[in-house]
Amino acid sequence: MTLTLHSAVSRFSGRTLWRIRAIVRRLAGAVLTVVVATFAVYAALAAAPGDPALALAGRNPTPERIAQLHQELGLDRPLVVRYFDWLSGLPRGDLGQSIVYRNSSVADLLGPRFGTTVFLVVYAAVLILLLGLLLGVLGGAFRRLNGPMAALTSVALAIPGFVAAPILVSALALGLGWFPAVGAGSGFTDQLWHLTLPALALAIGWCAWLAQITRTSLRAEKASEHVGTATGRGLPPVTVFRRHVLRNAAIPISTVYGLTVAGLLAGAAVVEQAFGIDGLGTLMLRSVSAKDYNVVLAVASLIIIAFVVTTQLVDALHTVLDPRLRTKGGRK
Amino acid sequence: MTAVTSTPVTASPPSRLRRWRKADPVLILSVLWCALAILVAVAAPLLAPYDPSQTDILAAAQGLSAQHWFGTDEVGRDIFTRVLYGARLSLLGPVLVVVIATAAGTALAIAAVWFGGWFDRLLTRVLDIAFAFPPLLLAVLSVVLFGPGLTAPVVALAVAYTPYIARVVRSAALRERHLPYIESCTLAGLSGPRICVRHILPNVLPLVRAQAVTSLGSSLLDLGAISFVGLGIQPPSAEWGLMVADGRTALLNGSPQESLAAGFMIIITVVAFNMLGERLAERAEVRA
Amino acid sequence: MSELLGVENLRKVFPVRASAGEPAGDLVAVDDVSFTLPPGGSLAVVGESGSGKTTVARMVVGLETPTAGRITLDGESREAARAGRGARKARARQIQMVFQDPYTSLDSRQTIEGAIEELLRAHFDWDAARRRERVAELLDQVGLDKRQGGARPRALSGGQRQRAAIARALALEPRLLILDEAVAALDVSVQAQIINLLTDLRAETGVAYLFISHDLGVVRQISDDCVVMHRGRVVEAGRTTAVLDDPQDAYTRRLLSAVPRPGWVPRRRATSGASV
Amino acid sequence: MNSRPNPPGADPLVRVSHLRLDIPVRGEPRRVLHDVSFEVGAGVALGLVGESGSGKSMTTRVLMRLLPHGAATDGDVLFDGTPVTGMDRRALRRYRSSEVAMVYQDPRAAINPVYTVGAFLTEALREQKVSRKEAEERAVALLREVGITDAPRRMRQYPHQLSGGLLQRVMIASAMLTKPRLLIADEPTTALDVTTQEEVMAILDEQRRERGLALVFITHDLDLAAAVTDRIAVMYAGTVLETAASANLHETALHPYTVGLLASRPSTVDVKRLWAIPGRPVSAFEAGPGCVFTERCPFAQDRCRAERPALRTVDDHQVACHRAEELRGRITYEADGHADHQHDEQTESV
Repeated sequence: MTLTLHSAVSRFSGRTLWRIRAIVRRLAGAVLTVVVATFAVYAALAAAPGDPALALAGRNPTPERIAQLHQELGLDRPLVVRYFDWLSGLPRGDLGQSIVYRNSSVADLLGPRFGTTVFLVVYAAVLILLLGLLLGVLGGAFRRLNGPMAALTSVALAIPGFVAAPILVSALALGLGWFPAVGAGSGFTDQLWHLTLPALALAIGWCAWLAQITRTSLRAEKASEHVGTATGRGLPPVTVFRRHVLRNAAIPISTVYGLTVAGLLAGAAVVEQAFGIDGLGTLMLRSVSAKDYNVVLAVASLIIIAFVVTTQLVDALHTVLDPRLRTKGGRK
Repeated sequence: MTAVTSTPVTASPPSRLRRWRKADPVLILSVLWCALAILVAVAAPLLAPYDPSQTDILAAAQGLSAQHWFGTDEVGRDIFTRVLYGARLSLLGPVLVVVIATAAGTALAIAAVWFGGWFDRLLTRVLDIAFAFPPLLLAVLSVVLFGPGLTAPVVALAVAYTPYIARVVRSAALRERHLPYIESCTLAGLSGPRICVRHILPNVLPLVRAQAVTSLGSSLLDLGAISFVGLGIQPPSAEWGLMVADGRTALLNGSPQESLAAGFMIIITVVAFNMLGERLAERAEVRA
Repeated sequence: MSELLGVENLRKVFPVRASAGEPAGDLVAVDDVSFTLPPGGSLAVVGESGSGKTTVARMVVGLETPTAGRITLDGESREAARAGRGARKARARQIQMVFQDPYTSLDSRQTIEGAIEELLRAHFDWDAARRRERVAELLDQVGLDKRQGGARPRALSGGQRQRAAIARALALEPRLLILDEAVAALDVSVQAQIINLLTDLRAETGVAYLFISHDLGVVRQISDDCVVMHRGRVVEAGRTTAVLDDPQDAYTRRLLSAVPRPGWVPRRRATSGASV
Repeated sequence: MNSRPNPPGADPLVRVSHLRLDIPVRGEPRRVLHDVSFEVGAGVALGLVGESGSGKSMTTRVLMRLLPHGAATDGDVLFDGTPVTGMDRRALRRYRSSEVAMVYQDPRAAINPVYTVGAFLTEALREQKVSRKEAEERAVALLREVGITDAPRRMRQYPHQLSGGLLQRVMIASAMLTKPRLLIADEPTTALDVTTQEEVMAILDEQRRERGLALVFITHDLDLAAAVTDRIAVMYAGTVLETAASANLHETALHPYTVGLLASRPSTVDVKRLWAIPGRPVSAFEAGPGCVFTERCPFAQDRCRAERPALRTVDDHQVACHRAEELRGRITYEADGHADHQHDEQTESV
């Protein structure tokens, strides 16, 4: 086994080997981040005041009953052991039991809400990409639109989802009646219709951020010397913009978009609450007040994993976009 | 300043005058609004026409009128009064968050840059992990540990913002660290702490300031969101994020004043902070 | 001949991290470099980029630790790296350095006077009047007036900033001043002023120069002896006049023939392209 | 010397006369060029020499019409008789793509880092509807001409994988690809080592001569300029102070600034105290109403301070100095750092 592996490895060129090593190192870093971060969540929840056994034991529990519950819940074992128990259940989709709903597993609670939240997040991500890029490119490409776009994004940047929600609801749902004010709907088109306002509310601030970064990086790139070279060679302005301005600005733009998407899942909780949508976010918030920490742990881990996976994808995209990252002599 | 005996050559009066005349209106408006917001927060009892917690069932859910400029809420409290009082908690939170995060982030970053080596690598690694926690998630954990109120969200956001500030300051400080003027301070036998405090810190300070002001805006948004979902300040306190949530039932019944009034206060204040931060950042960049 | 600075078999190896197609390895920046400098002397280390000349200077001053070899000052070994406070200050009074870029070698938030005074305050127990007097003396020595002394670097030109940097380096009366390409970033007319200033200062104060440069013309004006470096090694050493008038090494000849001068015509030497 | 291909009276390839340029700095126009005049005949090389802030680089930007938004020019910039400042978009693009080419100071900044060397070289040709295959063949051939032996491999590499010297050769090759009539080189070797500088200059010079291109060569090094150009224009504070044949500029320099510049350059052959022009180079916007050099000129008189001298012909030079004839051959800069007339016949009227 080792032997075949070794000969397989030796057949790669040095460069491929370096790349594989770099990928492995990066993946290891990502896994480490997930483990450390979820452990931090686990430890924080375990340190929460109040004993879940007390809550379950009903009135006037005997010490024996408490001890029995502790054992049942696994609370008599060390924190690290419990954590790794929980971690080893992850690949099997075993997220533990809900403490509040005693006969349903955490996975059962998450399942139906997962679809709704993902729908909302993807919807918002698409809106952010389209609107953010459009506004940013308009502002970055045309000097006259720079000022107005800067003003527009500055204001939009300050509109959080929970403030956008009442504005959108009172204007588009209650005022004009175009969209429903609450609920998530069922079936694709119905969901699309129901989730348009939530997605907009969720998207607006991030969209402004992307537009701002797009606009400023396009302008910075336009002022760079190599764009002057391209112009000086008599290339048509459209070619210069596409090949030299947009292409190079794609690197910072993709970074910001990646961070945006990575943060959407957490932001969705607030918007779900504002629109009364029963999703992962509202589930987590409800579970916090109900002290149902297994559910909180599961959603929190999901948020962390989504973040790490997204940032890893962005990093991978960067190596594609920036040759300095994948070839010899490149810096950083 | 170390240069006690020196006579600094600063901008002469005429050029300063010209700069003021040319100062952009957006900046002036932003500064004015921030000053006004602080004034309102401090002097709310003097300015407010009513008591913020005084209920009046007979005058509940009223629209805009001469008696109640922004109308009343479901239990008849004056919304205008509550908006004014709301400035107190709504601004206090962000200020606390930013002061803690800026101090911690800057200190960590400069220390990491100065000592370098494993300390710097460890810090970078920890920051990377910290970025994986969105503010709301930290707020959830913080509430679990400390219970709802002002403390939990402030602690959560201070923890959430420290890595951002540390990252920005670290890269700036790293740039300064390897410039000849810092090396020549080392060669002149000046001590490490002195170089950090007297040379590196002042040179990254414009950037820190810009970052801090911008963070005021975003922490106001985040704290508002945390209150809105019920993890922060609890009713019946007046706080803008909480007021947006309080107004939801009234909103669905067709009277959106409470949500909108508080919402617009948030938006305008954040715009003002952002504008101010942006201008400070531009200035910091010109200096660099 | 008495010796102020002695450098013996100096070597510096930088570890290189692995990158695409290249495993981790070592970069030998300086290899077996030796030279001596008498008190009040002026020695130039000449070379192109990548020759290791700046690394030599940084090792001598203590900003880098040699991988191997010995640096002595007045016959005493200079232990590199961070020593205690007293040792650090003692070292500071022996060797100072002037850097290439006048725009980054001064703290933009300090006036020139403030920058000099900071050093005096850290090293001497003088009262304010005495310090002021010394600052004025130093400014006068490098040709800066009172107004320029009170200004921040922003308000000064490149040449004036370099004068200020020299004044600051001389404040502690070091015995050796390392000039790392100290006139390379200046315009020709200003460069001439600084070269003359350096010549005068050496005559007045008896400070020794270790002059790092790529410019043979400047080297000729400012140094008594020179060491020519190429790819980390010394290829030729001797009296500056002798080396420049009658270069023995092929690389020195090549370097000398590439300097534009009246009647000079550029010529292609090799069909290079193999070097990355 | 007199290798001008243009018959007398015909238009030179480039004629710049009384060029003035203002560029907005924080919303206010700032003078960058006061009065720049020179001519470049077809196949002739002109060196524009000056210290920082002299406006030499900005002059090339005017020639390329690569100016920041809000820049205002006055005076004439003619290429082959056509005003460059008046070209419409289409004409300007044609002019840039096939009449003129530029080599920049810092090739690392001037070449887009995200494309390969091959893509950079063939881009302009591909835009002119040359097939990919042909464009690549021409690029490879040119890379060989500029001394890059393993051209096909280099074509596939990215700019950061090449050294500065190699990258500058790539830049020269790219300038030659579109077969321009005028080549502008803006301090092409300032960032390079001397030995690399010699190689690159030799290549640039050889390519230019073979193709009979006109050259505008920007540098701060008089000796370097003299080696590869026919004429030299010395610039200071946005003004051309003197133009002369490169071959004997050393002996015949008329303007006190030119003479001072020559005297302040340290030599590799002998040691003498350098004569240093006092003060610092000023920028165009700092200059007073008189001659831009008065502040630093040891020979300045009242007239020099009050009235700006125009460029006029003295011997075969053009010089902007009121006292050119009077001072001719008499300016020496002595070792003690003071400038004097050799035979001081008249007292200075200060």
